[in-house]
Amino acid sequence: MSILHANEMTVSAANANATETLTGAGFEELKARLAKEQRAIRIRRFTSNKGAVFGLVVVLMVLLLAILAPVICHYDPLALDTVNRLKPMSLAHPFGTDTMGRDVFARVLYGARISLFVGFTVGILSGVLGMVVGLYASTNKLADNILMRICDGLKAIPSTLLAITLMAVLGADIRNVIMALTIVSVPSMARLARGRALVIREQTYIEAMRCLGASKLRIMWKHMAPNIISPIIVQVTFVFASAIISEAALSFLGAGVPAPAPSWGNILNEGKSVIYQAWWIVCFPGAFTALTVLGLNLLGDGIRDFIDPTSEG
Amino acid sequence: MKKRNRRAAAAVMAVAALLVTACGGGSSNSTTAAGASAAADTSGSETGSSAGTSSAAPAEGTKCQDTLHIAVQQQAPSLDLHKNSSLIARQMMDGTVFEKLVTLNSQAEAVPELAESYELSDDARTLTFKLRHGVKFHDGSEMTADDVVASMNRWIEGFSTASTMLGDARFEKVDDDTVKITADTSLLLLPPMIAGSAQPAAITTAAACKDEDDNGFMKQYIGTGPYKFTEWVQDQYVRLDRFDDYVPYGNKGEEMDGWAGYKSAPTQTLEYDIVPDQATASAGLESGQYDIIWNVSSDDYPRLEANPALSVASAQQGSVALIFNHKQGLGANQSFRQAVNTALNCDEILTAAFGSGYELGSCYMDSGQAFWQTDAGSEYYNQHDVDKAKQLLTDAGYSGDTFRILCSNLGGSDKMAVAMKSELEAVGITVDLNIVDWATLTDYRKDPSLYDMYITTFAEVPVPTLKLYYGTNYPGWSVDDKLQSMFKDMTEATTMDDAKAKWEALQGYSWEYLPIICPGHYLGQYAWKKELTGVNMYSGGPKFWNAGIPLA
Amino acid sequence: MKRFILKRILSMIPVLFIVSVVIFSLVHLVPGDPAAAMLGDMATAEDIAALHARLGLDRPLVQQYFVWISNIFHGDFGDSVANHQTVASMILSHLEPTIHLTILALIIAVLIAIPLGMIAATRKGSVVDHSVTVLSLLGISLPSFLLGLFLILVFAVRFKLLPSSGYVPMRQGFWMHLKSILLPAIALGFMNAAFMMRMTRASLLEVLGSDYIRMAKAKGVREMAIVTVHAFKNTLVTIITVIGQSLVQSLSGAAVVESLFAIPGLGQLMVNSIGRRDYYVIQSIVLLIAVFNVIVNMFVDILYGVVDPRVRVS
Amino acid sequence: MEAVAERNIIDKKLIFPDSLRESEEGFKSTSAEDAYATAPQDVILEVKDLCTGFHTERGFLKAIDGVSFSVKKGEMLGIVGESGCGKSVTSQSIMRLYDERKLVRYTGEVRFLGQNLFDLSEREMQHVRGEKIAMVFQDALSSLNPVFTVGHQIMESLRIHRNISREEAKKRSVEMLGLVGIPDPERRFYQYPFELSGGMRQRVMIAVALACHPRLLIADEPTTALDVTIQAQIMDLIVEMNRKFDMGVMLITHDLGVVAETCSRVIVMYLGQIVEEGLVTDIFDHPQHPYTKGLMASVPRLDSRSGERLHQIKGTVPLLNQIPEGCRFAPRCPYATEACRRSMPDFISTSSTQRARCFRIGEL
Repeated sequence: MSILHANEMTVSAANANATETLTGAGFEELKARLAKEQRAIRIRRFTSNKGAVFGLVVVLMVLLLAILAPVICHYDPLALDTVNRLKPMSLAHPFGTDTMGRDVFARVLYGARISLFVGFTVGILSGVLGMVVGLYASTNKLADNILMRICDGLKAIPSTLLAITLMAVLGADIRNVIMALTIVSVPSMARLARGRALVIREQTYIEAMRCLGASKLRIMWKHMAPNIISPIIVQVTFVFASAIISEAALSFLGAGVPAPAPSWGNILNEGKSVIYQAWWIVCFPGAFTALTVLGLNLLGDGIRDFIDPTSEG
Repeated sequence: MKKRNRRAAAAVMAVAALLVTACGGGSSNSTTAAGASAAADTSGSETGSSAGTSSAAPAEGTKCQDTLHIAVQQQAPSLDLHKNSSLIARQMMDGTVFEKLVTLNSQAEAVPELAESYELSDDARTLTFKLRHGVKFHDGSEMTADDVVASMNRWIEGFSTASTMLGDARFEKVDDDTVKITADTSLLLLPPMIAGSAQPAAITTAAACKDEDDNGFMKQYIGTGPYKFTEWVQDQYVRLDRFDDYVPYGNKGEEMDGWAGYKSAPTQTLEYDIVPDQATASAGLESGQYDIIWNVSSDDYPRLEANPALSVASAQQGSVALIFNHKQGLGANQSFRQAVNTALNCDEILTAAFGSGYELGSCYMDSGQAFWQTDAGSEYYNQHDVDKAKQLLTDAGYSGDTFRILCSNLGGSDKMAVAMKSELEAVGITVDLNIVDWATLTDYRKDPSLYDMYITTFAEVPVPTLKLYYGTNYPGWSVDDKLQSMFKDMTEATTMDDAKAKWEALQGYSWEYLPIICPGHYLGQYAWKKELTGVNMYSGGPKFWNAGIPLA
Repeated sequence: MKRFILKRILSMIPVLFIVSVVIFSLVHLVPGDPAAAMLGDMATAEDIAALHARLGLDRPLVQQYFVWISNIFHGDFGDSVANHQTVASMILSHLEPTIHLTILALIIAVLIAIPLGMIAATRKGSVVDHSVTVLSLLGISLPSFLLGLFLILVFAVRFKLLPSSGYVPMRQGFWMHLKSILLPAIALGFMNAAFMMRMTRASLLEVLGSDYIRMAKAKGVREMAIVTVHAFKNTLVTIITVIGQSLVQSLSGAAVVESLFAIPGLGQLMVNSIGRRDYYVIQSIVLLIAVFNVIVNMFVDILYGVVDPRVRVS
Repeated sequence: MEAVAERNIIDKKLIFPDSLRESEEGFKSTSAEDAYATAPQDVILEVKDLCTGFHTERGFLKAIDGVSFSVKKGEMLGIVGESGCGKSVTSQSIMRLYDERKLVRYTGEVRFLGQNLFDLSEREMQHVRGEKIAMVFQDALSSLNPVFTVGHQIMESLRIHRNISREEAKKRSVEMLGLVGIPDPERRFYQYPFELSGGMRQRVMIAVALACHPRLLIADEPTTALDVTIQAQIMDLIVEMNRKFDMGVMLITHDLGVVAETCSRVIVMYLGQIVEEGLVTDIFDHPQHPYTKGLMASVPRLDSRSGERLHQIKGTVPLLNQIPEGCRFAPRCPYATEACRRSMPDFISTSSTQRARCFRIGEL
């Protein structure tokens, strides 16, 4: 902007009869107005997308619930009270009690911390890694063969065994569950990204960038990445949901957080065996998972529109 | 032989009955046998239980539904009863396909089945069996003394408790219909062991004993029972069909006494379908697909009981054992062990795992073994006295290091561990839980440096000598001169009353020394269609020799 | 094309090599001893030692690996620790249920997802579109055992239309077979359908915005033909990727549904084998899945070429 | 002072740029006079007060506001104007290509052969599109379906509108390919769009559009994406088709040179309105509306001295939501007076064939 501006000044001075050009101040004012307007459009575009706003509200609400858990609910999620186990919803226990008499409402709130943490980290990690692998695989042939074959191999390893062995070697820790789930989710993400990237690479604007002498890296990240973001976001929300559920299965194995600590997944697990008598134990964590996934997905769509204005998606 | 072990690695687990492939639409595990555990580690035989035999068998000749669909939760590693102690294998095969020289009556006494009679020498060093004649094997051959000797000796070699007790003593043939065994220790308690231990002494043909596969398991299952083995489709079902020329014993029409008596086998085929998920099994029962289901969870029990079309039953299944590691660490200190014992609330622990499906009782032997009942040492049982526990902790010089509990994720052990953790933390012991899967537990408990206590369950045993944890090299290592000598006196007893007296002394001292803490015993709960009659609920689960659904 | 297939088959060799090394070390890193798991606690030391010798577990790890690999080349996948069955026969007996279940689940998923996805895309922003989005999100976040249980309660217990569980092999009657795997297939298919729906909608929307769709409309092509012919063929690339992916995912994801509906498939075999530390079975199943992955992805790439000429050229 | 100086610059350059007059050797097209002489009498397309409004984030905006014109049989009408003045919107409104459910609302009339296209149902409109009115676009690569062969896309038009067998359609398609000047049409039939060159693709698109010999061809910047030599060939093709099928052509372009060469009448659009209309000679010899003058003046001339600054129309086209009061060109018009800024001028005809929308036509 500044170069143009300077040049403009000199020219108009020399050529008095040049047609009227924007003076320095006017230009500045126009640039500001356009930038403000562009931002207003984007925000209006985001807020007008009711779904995205709803998604944002839901995700924020769940995050708040998780953070403010101690304030909202005075029950200790680990306190046993076997006398009144499997009690239905009541004022004392808004979500009822589980097989050990612990308050399900407290466990769901505290459980949100682990579940969201695992869900987000696995989702985002596998999203980024998947995109990196997908992009590199789509750009050069050799990388394509090696990376894709590794992915095929990785996908065959059951994540149970992976989690257990990571646990055996590195000790029981939530990080191992995240590592195991990420390793298992990256291959499918990478394959999706590669599929999209192959299509995008054929587009004329990518060739145009190549003509402009843009480096491969720049093309990949500045031009191809935003265009393959749309399916990636859909897949991330998918990985987020399955991570929450799988985390439970692994932590039930002791691979992740030890049993007494609550997470949506292992509440679901415990509820499963008493589903006929105490359906509420399964209901609430399931509902929270569904709600979070719904919110995250709508938010994802909103963000994608925010980033990629052309997408109708 | 030990493959290099991973002691150095941190706590670890895999899954036994649970599935958890997480990639993609993975979801939580499928079964938590909240009810009775069917862990492979159930030893000891079953003795009488209060429930006794249930409704009378269908009258002779009434036409019954030809196939009984029985939904069981787990699949046995093998059906060779000599070589594995899994409860499910016994429930299917013991008394149904294989019969034994002696079996248990309702008083848990060993009564003749394939033997005509048996007698113990005065010095209790020799046991002689007179065999029945004309008993047919499933392959058509007739039972001979050679078959019995081969079977009994294969049983001894495969069953560690028997082989340690009998040393090199083996069965030998006296004549065509008598066999005997002579040992340098009292054989007083051998008959109940033959009748009801976790690896029952099934009688099969000598040829079958030799015909083993590469893993040392019998290839064919040839017994003398009312049903013969037809087919086992891995992970799907085990099918047994009626053996038409079965030679019954006992008198027809009379109700069975425990496991002994006339077996009419009214149903043509018994099909044990393997249904891993308990919720599916009960749904299958209600939808009529299955006639009987196993392992009803105690929370589900009242609902099925209320269903008019079904009838339910429960029987002693086994007892819980919290086994200290006496070799090193916190568990080695007796007053620390007593402090832990004082702090625990057995009701809460058992409710956490079994809901209402349990019975309290200070005696290590459950209520099914009336003869061995004693309340010796009961003053130490189920105290949950926080102050006294704290006092004992200071006596033990406890300085706050973590008390590590190892348990499997099977049969509610992890739930018990969680309950114990909060109770022990209440008295100031820092507790660390280490949940592993079954295969890992059996591996890890062999290393004293990894845990201070582990949780497991034992099936009913007819005699206290079958309590494994009294063995010095059994994981837990209760090496204590007084304890060992009292145990030895009991095994040496030559009369039942003498054995009972020694057992009472041992039980009393056990509550002080605390080789284990036995919080109580849990029940096996079952449900079946109302029309089904003649189910033998004597012990260790239903038996269907006289059971059938009479067709209208 | 032949060259392409040959190249892919050859590329399978390194993959299988990597996978075999990884899974072999994984399996032997996990403590727990097959003999103890098999013989139980009462087994005598001799029996355990005999079983270990038989399984070759007493030899050093590296030697065990090469013995296993060389056996595979001779077609011997080793013996299962469980009853006297070779690994090959065990896997073969468990293969049919899983394959049938996976294929039926895929068919159900495609039949639900593709039409709904297309309708949602063509009526973007309408009520149909929102309900399809919510439905697909529910599908993603609903654990398959909950859905499975719900199906059992409704169709087996309440209306007694379908068996609640158990597997009837094909040879015992096609309809009985189909009825026995219908419910599990729906439970398994629904999760994949949810994902496919979203992907179809997203890619169809993108295609509908392009110039050749406007040209087709200017040519007088009917609305329906524009979506089902012109637009659909261009979204096929994404749809094929998604189908390939859910095919692989449901193979390993089937284990949960299999144990819920008591279907003796590969998933259950894998779980039980992990429980029993049945090394050879675990290793062989993982290799099988790896081979399956490579083949499915090969077909996906071939189909890319068939559908999109530009990819075929490159 | 500023405004006066600026005005006489335009006067000086008013004489008609010679370079446009004689036809360059590549062009065989008729000159403006011939087109006029043979102008047919009957009108095939009559547009009256067409308004097209879009529901956008900034509310309901009218892209074109009261456009009226007509196209006679065999006539080539040029529509010129800066990008964003509504040329393309007009053409796509005639074809009703926009999504009428949520995006757009039309008012006014578009009579084709006497029939108002807005009264037709979507199904009936589909019979009109492609058969009676055809359309070609700027970039053939993105306008041809990448996954179908070229031949298939031509056959599709034929099979939709003519119930003929596949073989017949294939024969006709190959014929059509030959007609539009594609060498070796048999082989090209089976090729995909990305395998052809830019010019070749444009010819294919024309073949697709003209497969059913439509009565009217709307060409929306058909040559913009091509280089000059190919551009000339394509324009030749269109003119040839125009004469051969006696087809009306609406040529939408911002290239005055092309209009001068091929069109008989010209419409100049600015900000969604027609500001001037007339024969090509009228427009090029004596443009009336200041905007048209500005356009003419900004065409670079062969004889202009090097180094001389190109003529510019000051300011930029305002956004649709900031349309000024009165004459829309007022803010950029050197001759704008108070009256111009207050009210919208009507059309004033300066001859039987030329009219413009400006208060001060006589005085300039």
